[in-house]
Amino acid sequence: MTETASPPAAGAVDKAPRRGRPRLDPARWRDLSLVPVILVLGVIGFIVSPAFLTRDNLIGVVQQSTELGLLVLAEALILISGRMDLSLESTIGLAPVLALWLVMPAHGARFAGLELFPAWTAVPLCLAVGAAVGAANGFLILKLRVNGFIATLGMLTMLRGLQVGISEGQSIGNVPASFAYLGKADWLGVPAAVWICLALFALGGTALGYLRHGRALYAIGGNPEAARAAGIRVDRITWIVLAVGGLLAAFAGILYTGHYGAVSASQGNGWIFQVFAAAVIGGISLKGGRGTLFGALTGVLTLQLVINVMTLGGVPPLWTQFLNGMIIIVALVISRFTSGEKQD
Amino acid sequence: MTETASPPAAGAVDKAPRRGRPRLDPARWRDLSLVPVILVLGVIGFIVSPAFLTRDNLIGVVQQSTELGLLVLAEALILISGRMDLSLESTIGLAPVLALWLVMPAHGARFAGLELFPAWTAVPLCLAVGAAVGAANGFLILKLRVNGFIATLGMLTMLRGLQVGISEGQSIGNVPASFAYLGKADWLGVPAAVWICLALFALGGTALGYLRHGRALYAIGGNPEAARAAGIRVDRITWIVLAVGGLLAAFAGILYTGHYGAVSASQGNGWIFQVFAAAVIGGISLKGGRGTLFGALTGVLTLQLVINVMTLGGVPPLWTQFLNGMIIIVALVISRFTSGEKQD
Amino acid sequence: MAGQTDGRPAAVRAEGIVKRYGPTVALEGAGLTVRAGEAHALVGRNGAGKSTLVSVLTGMERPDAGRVTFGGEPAPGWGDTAGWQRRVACVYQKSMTVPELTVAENLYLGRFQGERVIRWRALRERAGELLAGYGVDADPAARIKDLGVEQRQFVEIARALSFGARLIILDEPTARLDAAGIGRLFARLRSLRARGVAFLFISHHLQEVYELCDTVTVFRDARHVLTAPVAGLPEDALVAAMTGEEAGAARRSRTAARPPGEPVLRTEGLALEGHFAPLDLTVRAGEVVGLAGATGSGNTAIGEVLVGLRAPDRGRISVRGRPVRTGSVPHALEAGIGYVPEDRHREGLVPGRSVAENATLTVADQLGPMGTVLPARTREFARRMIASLDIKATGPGQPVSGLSGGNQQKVVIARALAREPAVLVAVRPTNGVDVKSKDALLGVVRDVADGGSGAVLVSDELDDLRVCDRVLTVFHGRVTAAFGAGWRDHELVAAMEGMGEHDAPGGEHPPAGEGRPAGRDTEGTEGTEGTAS
Amino acid sequence: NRGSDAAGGRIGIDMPRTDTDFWNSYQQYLEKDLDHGGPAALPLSNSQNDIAKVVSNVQALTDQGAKAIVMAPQDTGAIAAELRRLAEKKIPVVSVDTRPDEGKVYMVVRADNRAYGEKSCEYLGRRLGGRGRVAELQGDLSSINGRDRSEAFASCMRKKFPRITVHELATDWKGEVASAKLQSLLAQHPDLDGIYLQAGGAFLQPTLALLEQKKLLKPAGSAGHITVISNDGIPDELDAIRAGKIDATLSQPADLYAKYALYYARAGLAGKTFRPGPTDHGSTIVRIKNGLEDQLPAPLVTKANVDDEKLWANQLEKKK
Ligand SMILES: Nc1ncnc2c1ncn2[C@@H]1O[C@H](COP(=O)(O)OP(=O)(O)OP(=O)(O)O)[C@@H](O)[C@H]1O
Ligand SMILES: Nc1ncnc2c1ncn2[C@@H]1O[C@H](COP(=O)(O)OP(=O)(O)OP(=O)(O)O)[C@@H](O)[C@H]1O
Ligand SMILES: [Mg+2]
Ligand SMILES: [Mg+2]
Repeated sequence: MTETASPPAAGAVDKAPRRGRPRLDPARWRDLSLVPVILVLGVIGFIVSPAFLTRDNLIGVVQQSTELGLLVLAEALILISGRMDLSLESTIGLAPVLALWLVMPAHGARFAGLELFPAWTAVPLCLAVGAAVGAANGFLILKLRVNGFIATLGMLTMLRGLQVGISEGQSIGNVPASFAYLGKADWLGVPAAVWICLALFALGGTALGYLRHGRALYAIGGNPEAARAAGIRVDRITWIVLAVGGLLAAFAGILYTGHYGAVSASQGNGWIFQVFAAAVIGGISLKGGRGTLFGALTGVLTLQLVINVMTLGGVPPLWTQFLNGMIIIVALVISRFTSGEKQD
Repeated sequence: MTETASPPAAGAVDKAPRRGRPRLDPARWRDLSLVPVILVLGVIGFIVSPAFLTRDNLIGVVQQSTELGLLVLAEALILISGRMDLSLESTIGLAPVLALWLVMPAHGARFAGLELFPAWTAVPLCLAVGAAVGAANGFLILKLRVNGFIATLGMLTMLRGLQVGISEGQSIGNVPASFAYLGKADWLGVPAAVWICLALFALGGTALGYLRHGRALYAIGGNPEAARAAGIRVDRITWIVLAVGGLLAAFAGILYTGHYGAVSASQGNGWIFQVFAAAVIGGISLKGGRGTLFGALTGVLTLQLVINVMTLGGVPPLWTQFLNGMIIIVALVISRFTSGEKQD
Repeated sequence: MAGQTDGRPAAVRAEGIVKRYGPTVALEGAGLTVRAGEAHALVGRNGAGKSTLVSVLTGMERPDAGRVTFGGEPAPGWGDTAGWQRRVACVYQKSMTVPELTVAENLYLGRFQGERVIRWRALRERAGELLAGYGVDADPAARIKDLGVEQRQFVEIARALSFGARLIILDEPTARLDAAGIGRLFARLRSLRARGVAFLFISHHLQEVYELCDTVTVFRDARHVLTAPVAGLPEDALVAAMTGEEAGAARRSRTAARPPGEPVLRTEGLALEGHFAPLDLTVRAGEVVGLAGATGSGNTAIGEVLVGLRAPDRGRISVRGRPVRTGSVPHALEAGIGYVPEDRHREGLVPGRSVAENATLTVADQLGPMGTVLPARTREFARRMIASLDIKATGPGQPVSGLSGGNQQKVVIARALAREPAVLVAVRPTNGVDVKSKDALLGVVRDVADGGSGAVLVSDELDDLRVCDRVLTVFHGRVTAAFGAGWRDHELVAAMEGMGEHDAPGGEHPPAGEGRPAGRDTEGTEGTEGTAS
Repeated sequence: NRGSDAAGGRIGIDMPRTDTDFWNSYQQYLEKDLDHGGPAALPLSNSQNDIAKVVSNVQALTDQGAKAIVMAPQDTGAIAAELRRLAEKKIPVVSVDTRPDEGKVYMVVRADNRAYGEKSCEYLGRRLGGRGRVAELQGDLSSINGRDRSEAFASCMRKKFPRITVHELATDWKGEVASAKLQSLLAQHPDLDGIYLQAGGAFLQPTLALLEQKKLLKPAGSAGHITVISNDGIPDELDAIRAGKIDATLSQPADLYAKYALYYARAGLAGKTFRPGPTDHGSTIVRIKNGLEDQLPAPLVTKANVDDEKLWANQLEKKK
C-alpha cells in the first residue's frame, strides 16, 4: 500500500473523526489485545474448577509469573530498541551461581565456593554479573558488529556451559539468607516478588512512556538512523539497555533462587522461547520500535494462566504440550485480530 | 575506484580494468568466510589426534551433518525468502511418526498403528506430512498474517506435543525396510545420506543461482514489495518455499530414522538453534535476501567439526558446552571479519 | 573555492573532505563555504557526492580526511550528536522519521526540552501549531507511517526549521512535494532567511536554485568544480559545469507529433473507491499521455491499478485489444505493461542485490531456456542497460544499495523497459534525477513511444509532462481537463490545482468514488477520455 | 468421576515428562493401579521436565484439594521451598526417582542410581578382564541421576579397574549427539572394548545402528565383540539382549515405582508411618536426612534372566 491509499481528499474527510476520538488510536487497542484472551481463559478456568478463582490459586499464578515476567520485561526493553538477547535464559542461572561461587564457604558444603567476598555481597555481585553479561553482548553486537541473534545464542550456550562447569551440574542450596529473602518473603500477605515485579513493570512503563531516554528506545528501534540524526546516542543507549536486560535477568535469578529454595542447575533452561512468545503475543514487535510493557505483562499472564487452567482441567499429560502449542497459536491469532494489525 | 571518481566520458575507459578482476566481488568473499574457520579447525583436529584425518572420521562427520544439513537447507531457503520457520525441528520428528502411525500394523508391535496404508507408502506419506506442515505455516503467516516467528514457535510446541501424544513418548523401532533404507545404505562406500544431501544442496544452489524461481527468492526476501511490483507472485512462492521446507525436514526425518535405527521421541528436539546458528555463521541473513547454500553448508560442517574435534581432543564433559558456545562466537566473529561486512 | 571571504563569517566551512565507501570515492578533497545568512545551492549530477557532504556536515559520517568548522570553531567531536545538532539542522534526502511514532513525537525527537517528564498533551498542542504554520493538516497524534509522502516530508521540514539553528541544510526537500507544497516551503525559507538563517539547498531543479539562492556550488565526480553567484550565471553554464561537457544541443523538445497509431491501452469504467472515479482512457501507439495531478489527486492510484498492483472496484483494461486481468501484476506484465513505481525504495529496488539482478527482475523468463537464468546473459543484458541509460555503477555486479539516488532510479527504469513493454506506465520517473539524466530518461520514454508503444506518465512535474503528446489533469480522482501539446504552464498548474478555466463544474470537489455522476467535463483535443459513471 | 469418595482426601500426581518410554510406562502402571480402587487421584499433571512447572502444578493440585503428593522432581535442589510449603500444610510427599536435597519428604521411592553406576562398572570390568577401553555415554550433566551414575561409575573404575580407560561423553540425553561422539571416538580408537549407556531409552538404537554400520556388531562371545551394558530395562533393551546385540541392562523398575509411589501416598493419607529396615517387597527403607527412602531393587538383566516374568518390560509386553 502506498500513500495514495489515503489521498488528502479522503484524508481530510476522516480527519475529523480521528481528532474527535483520539482514544480509538489502534496503537492503544494493540496493548489490550490479549485482554479478551485472558477473560476467556478466566471463564474456562472458572468452569473447569472452582479452585481457579481462589485467592491462593490466583496469587500462585502471579507469583509463578514473576521470574518469567522479569525476563520478559528485559527482553521487551531490548526488543523495543530493536535488538534481541537470547542469552537471558542463561544469565538467570549463571549470575546466581557465579555470585554464590564467589561468596560461599570454601569448605563444608557440597558446593565449595571461593569465599572471596562476605555473604551479604551476593546480591550486588549477582546483579553485577548480569549487567556484565549484558555489556558483553553489547560489545559483540555494537563494537564487533556481529549478528545479535547468533551472538547471544552463542552466549546462551557458553554461559550455560560456564554454569555447569562451575557448579559441576549440581543445584546449590543453603544460599545466604540475604540472597533468598526477596524470593520467599511475603509483604502484606502477597509474595514480595509480586510487588517487586509489578513495581518494575510500572517503573519501566513510565520510563518508556514519559521519560526522554525511555522514548528514545522507540526511536532507536523504529529507525536507528533517524534516531541518530535526531541527536540520540544510539549505541550508548542500546548498550545500556542490554546491560539493564542482563541485570534484570540476574535479578530474576535471585527471585527464582528464593522462590524455589536453591539455584537449580537447569534454572531458566529453555525459557527463552516462552519469553519471546509472551512478548510477541503481548504486542511487542520483533522488528523493534513497537509495543508496551503492559502488553508484555498480559502476555506473561496469558501463558501462565494457560498452564494453570490446563492443570486444573486435568488435561491428560500426554496431550498437555500439544494443547499448549495450540493455545499459543490461538492466542496469537486472537491478538492479531483484536489489534487489527498485520504482524510481521 | 569507481566511475564517480572519473568523469562519465571516461566510463568506457575504466571498464577494462574492471573486467580484469571480477573475482574481487565482496559478495563472493562472504560465501567463503567460513573456509578459514574450517581450515583452523582442521589444523587443530590434526594436532589433537591423528585419527582426525582418517577417511572414517571425516565421512563420519559428514554423515552426522546430513540430517542437520537438510534442516539448514530448508531454513536457508526460507530465510532467503525473508521468513522463518522454527517448527522444522518438530517436523523432523512428527512426520515419520505420523506416517508410521498410518502404516504400521494395528496389532503385534508395541507401537500400534492404524494400518490404513500399505507399508511402502510410508516414505511418500512422511514427505506429504512435512509439506502439509509447511503449508499450514504458510496459512498462518500469509493468510492470517500473524507473526511468523511466534506462529511457527507455537507450531513447534504443538507438533512436538502431537508426536508425543501419538507415539505415547516411545521410540518406534522396526520401521518398514523402505523407510529405513536411505538412512543406512552405503553407496560406493559412502553413506547414501551423504550423496543425497550433497545432491540436494547442489540442486538447491543451482536453483537459487540459475533458475528464475530460485532467484525470485532473493528478490522476495530482499524487498517483497519490489518483487511484487516486478510481477513475482510473492505469496504463492513463499508458500511453496514453506512447504518445501517442511518436506525437506520430513526427509531429514527419514534419514534420521534410518541412521539411528528408530524414530526417537525427542528426534530433533532443540535443533532449531543449531539450524539458525549454522545458517547465520554461514552467511545467510536473518532479514532475508542474502546468503548462499554453499555458505550454509560450510556453517553446518563447522558446527559438526567443532563437536568432532572436541570429542577427539578429550575435552572434559563438564566444559564441552562452554567451549562449544565460545567456538560459535569465535566463528561468528571470524566470519564477520573475513567477509568484511557488518551483520545485523 | 572555499577561500572567498566577503566580510561575512562562514556559517560552515568544509575543506579537503575525503570520503570513501570501499572502492567508491564519494568525495575527493571537496569543500564549500556557506556564509552566514546566505542561501547557498549545491548542485551536481547524481552521485556527485552531495548527500555525502551533507552527512559529513551534520556529523552523521566521519570523513576520512578534511576539516569542518562552524563559525570559525572546529566541529564537535565525532559522536557528540547533540553538539552537531546545536549548529546545524538538516532535512535529509532519505526519510529520517520513525514510522511507528506519532507526528508530534517525531517533531520533537531528541529534544524534549525542559521538564523531566514528557507532557504529551502540551507537546501535541505545540506540534499542531507548528504544523499549521506550514499548512499541513495532519493530526499530531497520528502515526507517521499513516501519513502521505508529502505530509511526512513536511514533518521533517518543520522539524529542521523549528530548531532555531542558524544553518539549515536541505537535501532535495522538494523531490517529494507538489507545486503548492514547494510554494509553501519557499515562502517559509524566505522568511527565515530574512532573519539571517543560512541555507545549503540541494536540488536537481535548477529553476528552484535561481528562484531561491544567492550562490551556487557545483560538484562533479566527487570534486568541487565551481562556486559562483547565481545572478549572472546562465543555466547553460551551470549545466556545463555539472556535466563537464559543453552544453550540447538545446534541451530536447518533443518531436513533432506524428499521427497516433492503433490504441495500445484502453480502460473502460476503471474505478477505485476513494481514489478515482470511473475512467475511460485510450493510449495509442506512439503516444505519451500525461496524467497530471497534485499529490493525492488519485493519479498515482490510477497508475497502480493499470499495472495490477491494486485491484480496481470496477472496470476493464485491455492492451492491444486483449483484455488484461486486473489486480495482477504478472498478468499486466505479460500483457505488456511496464511499470516505474513512485517510490523506488519501497517498490523499486531490492537493495542487497546487484544492478544486473534488479534490472532483469521482470525478464527473468527470457534469460535462458526452460526457466533458467544464465548469468552471462544477465550480465550482458545489464551492461546494455547500463550503457544505454548511462547508469553510473562499477559494473553489473554492484549492489544497488551502493548507487546514488538518481542512478538507482535509472535501474528501476531499466527494469521497466527490460520487457520492451507495449505500454510504459511511469510514476514520477525523474524523481531525484539530475538534469542531464532527466532529459535522457524522458528521452527514453519518448523513444519507447516512438518505437510503437504507448506510455502513460503520471507526474506533477512540468518538465516531465513536456514530453507528453497529451496531458490529462486529475483532481480529486476525476479527470478535469485535457491538453494537447503546446499547453502553457500556468494553465496546467491551475488545472492540477482544481482551478482555472478547465475547472470541473462547481468549486467543491466531492471525494471520488461517491458515485455522483460527473458529466463529461473534459474539453481538449480528444473526446474519448474522461470520467464517466 | 474419580475420587468422588475422597474420604481421606485425594492424591495429586505430577508426571515429570511424557516424552520417554520409561515415564510413559510409569504413567501406564500408575493408571492401572489407580483403577484398582483405593483413594483416588486428581487428574495427572505434566511438568515437562521443568522444575518451575512442577511447583506450579503441585500448587494447583493442592489448591484442588490434594492431600498427598507424588512427584518426580528432576531437579533436586530447587524443590526445597515447595517441600517446606507442603510440610507446613502437613501434606505427605512421595518423591519418585530422585531424592530432594532439602525439605521434608514422606518417602523417596527410587532405585539407587549410584548402584547403577557401580553395577555397570563391575559388570564391564569383569567381562573385559580388568583391562581395555570403554566409552561412557553420559546424560545431561545437570541431572542428578545422570551425575550419580557417572560419579559412581568413575570412582568404581578408578578403584577396581585402574587399567580400563574410560572415555566420558556428555550427550544431553540426545541420541544423535551420543552417536556422533561415539563415532568420533571409534575413529580414534577402533579397539574399543565396551560401552556403558546411561540411558537405554535414548542411546540404545543409535548405538546399535552405529555399530551395525561400522560392522562392529558381533555376537557376544565372538572375537571383536564390544561389550555393551545399558540402563533402564525397556523392552527394546531386552530384545537386544535376546538377540545378542548387547550384553546386559539394569532394569529400572517402572512398575515398582508406580506401585510403591501410590502405596506410600495412600499410606501417607491414612497417616501411617514407616521405619528404616527391610520391607516385605524385597527392598530396604533407609533413613535420609530429610525423610525415608525405599531403595527398590534394580536387577541386572543378562541373557540368563532376560525372560524373567518379574521384569517390568516383560509384563508390559503381555499387557498389550
Ligand atoms: N553507504 C554507501 N555505501 C557505498 N557507496 C555509497 C554510500 N553512500 C554513497 N555512496 C556512493 O558515493 C557516491 C556519492 O553518493 P551521494 O549520495 O553523495 O550522491 P549525490 O550527489 O547525493 O547523488 P543524488 O543526486 O543522486 O542524490 C555515489 O557513487 C554512491 O554510490
Ligand atoms: N527520548 C529521546 N528523544 C530524543 N533524544 C533523546 C531522548 N532521550 C535521550 N535523548 C538524547 O540522547 C542523548 C543522550 O542523553 P544524555 O541525557 O545522556 O545526554 P548528555 O548530553 O550526555 O547528558 P544530559 O542528560 O545532561 O544532557 C542526548 O543527546 C539526548 O538529547
Ligand atoms: Mg543525494
Ligand atoms: Mg537525488
